[in-house]
Amino acid sequence: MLELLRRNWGISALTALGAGLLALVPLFGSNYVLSLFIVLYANVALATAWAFFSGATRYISLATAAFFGVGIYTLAILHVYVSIPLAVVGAAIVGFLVALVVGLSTLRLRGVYFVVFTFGLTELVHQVLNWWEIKINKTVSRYIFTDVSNVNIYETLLAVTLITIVGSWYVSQIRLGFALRAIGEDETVARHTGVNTTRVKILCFALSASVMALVGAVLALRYPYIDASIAFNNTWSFQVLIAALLGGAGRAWGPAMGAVPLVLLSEYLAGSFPHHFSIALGLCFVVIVYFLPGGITRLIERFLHSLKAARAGMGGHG
Amino acid sequence: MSGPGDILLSIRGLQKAFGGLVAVRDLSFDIPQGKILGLIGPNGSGKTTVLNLVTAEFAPDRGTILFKDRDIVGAKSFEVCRMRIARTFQLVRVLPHMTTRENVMLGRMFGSAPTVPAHAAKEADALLDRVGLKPRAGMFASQLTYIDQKRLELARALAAHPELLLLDEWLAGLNPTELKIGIDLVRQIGREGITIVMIEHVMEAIRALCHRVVVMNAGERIAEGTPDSVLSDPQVIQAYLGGSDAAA
Amino acid sequence: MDRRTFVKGSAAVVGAATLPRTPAQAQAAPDKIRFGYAITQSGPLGPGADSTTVSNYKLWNKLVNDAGGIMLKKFGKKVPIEMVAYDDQGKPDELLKLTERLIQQDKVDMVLSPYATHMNLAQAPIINKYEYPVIMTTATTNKTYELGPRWPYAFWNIAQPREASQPLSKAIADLKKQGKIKGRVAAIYPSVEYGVENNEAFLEAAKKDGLEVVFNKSYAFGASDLQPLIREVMATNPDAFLAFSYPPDTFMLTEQAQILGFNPQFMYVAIGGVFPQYKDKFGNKVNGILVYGPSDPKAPGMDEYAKAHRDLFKQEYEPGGVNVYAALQLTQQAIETVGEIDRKKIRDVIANTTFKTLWGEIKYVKQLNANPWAVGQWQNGELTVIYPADKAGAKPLLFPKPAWS
Amino acid sequence: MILFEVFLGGLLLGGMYGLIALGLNLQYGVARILNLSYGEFFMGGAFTAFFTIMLWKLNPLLSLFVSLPIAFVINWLIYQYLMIPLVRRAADQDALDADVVLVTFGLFFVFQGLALVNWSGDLRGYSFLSSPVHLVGATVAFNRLFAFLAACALAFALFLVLRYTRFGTALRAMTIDPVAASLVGIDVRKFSALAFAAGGALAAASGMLVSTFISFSSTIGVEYTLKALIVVILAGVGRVTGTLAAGLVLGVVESVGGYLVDPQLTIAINFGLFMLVLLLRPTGLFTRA
Repeated sequence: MLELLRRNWGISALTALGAGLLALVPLFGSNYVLSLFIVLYANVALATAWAFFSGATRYISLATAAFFGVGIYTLAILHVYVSIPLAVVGAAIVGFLVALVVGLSTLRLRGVYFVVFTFGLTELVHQVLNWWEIKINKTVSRYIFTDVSNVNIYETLLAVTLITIVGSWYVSQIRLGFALRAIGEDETVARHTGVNTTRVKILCFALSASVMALVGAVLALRYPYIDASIAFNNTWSFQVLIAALLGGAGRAWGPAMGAVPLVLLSEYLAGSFPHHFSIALGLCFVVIVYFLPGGITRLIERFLHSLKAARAGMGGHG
Repeated sequence: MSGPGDILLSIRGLQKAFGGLVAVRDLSFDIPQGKILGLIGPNGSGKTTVLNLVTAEFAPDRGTILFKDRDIVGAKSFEVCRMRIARTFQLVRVLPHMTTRENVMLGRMFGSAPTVPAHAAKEADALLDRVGLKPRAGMFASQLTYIDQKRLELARALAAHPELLLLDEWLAGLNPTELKIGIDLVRQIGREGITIVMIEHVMEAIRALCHRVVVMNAGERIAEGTPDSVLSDPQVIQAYLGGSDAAA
Repeated sequence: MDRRTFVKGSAAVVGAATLPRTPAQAQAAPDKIRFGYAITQSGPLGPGADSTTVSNYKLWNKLVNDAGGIMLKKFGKKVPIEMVAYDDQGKPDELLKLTERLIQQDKVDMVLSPYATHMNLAQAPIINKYEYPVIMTTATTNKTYELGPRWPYAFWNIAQPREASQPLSKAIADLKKQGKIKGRVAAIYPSVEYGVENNEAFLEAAKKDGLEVVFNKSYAFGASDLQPLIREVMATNPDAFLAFSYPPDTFMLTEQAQILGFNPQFMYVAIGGVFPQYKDKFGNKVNGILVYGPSDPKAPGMDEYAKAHRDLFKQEYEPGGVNVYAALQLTQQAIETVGEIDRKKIRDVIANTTFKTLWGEIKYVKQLNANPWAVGQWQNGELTVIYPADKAGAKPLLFPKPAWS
Repeated sequence: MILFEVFLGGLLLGGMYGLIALGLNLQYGVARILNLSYGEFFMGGAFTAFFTIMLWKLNPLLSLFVSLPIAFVINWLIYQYLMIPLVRRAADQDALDADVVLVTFGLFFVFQGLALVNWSGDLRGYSFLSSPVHLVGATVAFNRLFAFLAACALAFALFLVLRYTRFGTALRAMTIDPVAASLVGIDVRKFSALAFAAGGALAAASGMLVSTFISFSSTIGVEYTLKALIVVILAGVGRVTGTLAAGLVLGVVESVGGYLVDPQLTIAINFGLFMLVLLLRPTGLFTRA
């Protein structure tokens, strides 16, 4: 880790500086600004966690909402019995464990089968949980009353987001990350090259799920009321996927490049054209695919590349 | 520990069927340590299935695969690799969006002696140098020419530090100059003490490299011996001519 | 959306709530009163929000401004209103963020209610923090009675589960007492908050009233076929059938009951039963069906309301949305009583006044509408209001429901 | 006796599942495009039928004369001008799927948005053939029976076309191996465009038929896309004739299971069955192993 830091000191310093500045936002930002950042962080963290597994392995998961919802429910149930930080950590652990079980059974499916399976999983968990709540608790509603301030939620989510991005980058630099990418490239080759593909996939799927559950739990601190349809709202799954693909799922910072403009765009459209939001969003996707293949990341990299090439060219002549 | 001359891999009564089709039937043969064994036969005779059974891509229906006197049937593919058995693929398989260097690093990092990326990168460069790919280390594997992708596959397999190397038509599709370089490379690897099983249609290479040859047809072993004796066996010639696809 | 710049006049009014009072003459009248709302425009809840809530916000906006605006007697002039609207996409996080945007960035004078119970509940803590009175027009939960004191700025306008279910239970009990039915009740409900809580409240009331609940099951919200369930209900031979249903199931089970010839003498469907489309689809077969959340089409002012609605949207108004319009009317009355935008005072006026609205008299007790219209019935092809029976305008129950023709 | 009626109801429901999935299997199985805006054409078909009966007071079946050609043409255009560039540049099916999912998801938003703006989000429903039919002691709704029969007829017609026409043979060849098909002289692009367009027209037809007994709104599309996708996966991608059978299995299990276990679990049973099949037989129920 230290070795990696030393080799990438420039970007590390920049990240630390940026994180420090963002941590100061609550000092002068209004509550609205905090809320906007909270939504931003949640989207960035979810998209990064999604891309960490699905981007690298190309197992396109639509189960984001399932793990997000597991986090919300774990918090809703636990916060009555234990302290809030413990409940939040508990949510991450439960998300991790649920994903382990799911991963064991599903990760041999590939392609669209995996996609549809994960979608079905979200619905199934939603339905079964709903059934359980009605049969056992005679209600579907749960109330979460906490006195956690917006600032605390802000700082927690900022930390979660940073850890997710840095963690995702760190993993990409170690053996585990190579293994993940190799699985996405050609799983058979990876297997025959000594990669314990099953273990790598399940471990990373569960890590990614635990972040999703964590984000769900932190966001839930702001909801006084939840039920299964809120917790397992599958628009999260789609939104996160779109953000990651828009940004470019191949780099640790790629999903953030997609999530940030999407959130800001929706923030702009929500006010200016509330009725035409979906049309504009739809056209955006189409434009992205035809004019921005590979996502924003590739665009930036290409730009940096040409910059470097230009500089090298000048150096050569000089 | 096995020394030169000991049996490294011993296959006994190996059988595998897909649906009604028996791909490998009651197959047995041995490979001594340090030797190069050719596995030949017409297309569809079950050669690649044998490699897939050894590397646990499929589980055999019957039979044993003894590697250094230990039955490896039931081990997973990655475990087989970690026992120091590495392979290439019939249709060349590189990891297209990873660089040439990264492809080789992967073999080093997860093979029999796992190591950290920084160390693996150094060794990868040495291996790339050896197969003549050093200048292309930073290119994406998908950008390489066919022959370079073949070289890359070999480097990746070698990176796993194998004792047994399984080559699946590694020399196929090369032009005469490339073929000569390729044969030299395999010979050199063999001289370093790595045992090799090569499936090959290029008879020139079989003659030049192999100590022994096993001939398969319709899943069965129909002949075994030195290259010269086997290739003049009428049964073998019949099998090749009768097959849908003549030898190259 | 209209994004004309917001001049300092109304900022002064906003400030008036918190700053030390300066002489009234020193303040200029605001040139606009800004109302803001964040509501679901996309996603599964979008349609309901549109027809029940947003349409009334727009209609009211137009009618108030056509009449010159809201009278602020402190300044002695009418001030037109302006709406700032956002789409919350049906997500609580978006709603929270956008509500703060309305209050902090747009500095709106008043906030209007979002759509659906969970969204109203999500917003309640914020509007209380900033002390914006909001009349929640689409929120109903058994928790109301506990939540009321927690959120003094939140008002609950529609019939809560108990208010909605008790009259039904009582009506069946009365019919039983009169010997008209045996009091065998079957109740079904979808697996959503509204269905579950109304069912629970009904079971509680039924127990007290000594009814025999012979069948009680939930079904999956979004199910494509309710015939097996209705068959099961029929097998228990109930004389009263209640469905605490959502719009798509309300339509489906009405049709399937007809196909199976299920003819309970007392039949109740919940949300969607008041929709004009319900009547359009089933014609006079709707007669005798009891429905949730009606309004009185004969109430004073309703003709003008219906016409204005038709003129603006080219379609019939949704009776379930009249309570939304009523909430806007009483908000206007409260503002006019106070005479300026002083939200604390406005809140107190709302809390303590009896208002006359399109939806009948509204008076909040502990912020809860004391006597909202809970149950209606289709009679002669028209929606009528039945319960609470003691409320002005209530019609007698039509019993038994005519058999499907 | 109730159980028999429940079973029969499940069959009819299954017919509906099969019906809504037929077109998607043409689009995904034959043209290899996973069209997430599929349900919007279903929704369009339903709305056309609704306006035909409620505004113009005509038989809603007549709406097919409008909705089918429109859906056909729009889908053909989508394939021709939006999908072909993607097919051309895609390195493999995975890469194509990723692009296609984004674009058709975008189209889904655009179509749904247009519908919302023009037709509002109100819930719609009308009565057509809503009379009881008595079959061996059980009662079913005529409109559901009608949709079921239409589903059977369409599936059978598709079967005949695939089996006995040159066009059908070409489509089957493409389903099995598009590369080989193009090598034997089949114009894969042209036939894919036609199959894709036909799939869209089938979506509109199923929307019309289902709207006779299920109420709908502008936002209904995505729900039916996903339902159809589940049936397609269950049947096996490209197994056009297996689609109806898979739908029937799903419908019967859902109805009978819901009746025997708990009506609240119908959707859970539906997804549970689907996931179980996926785990045990990932290529679908009606494919050869």
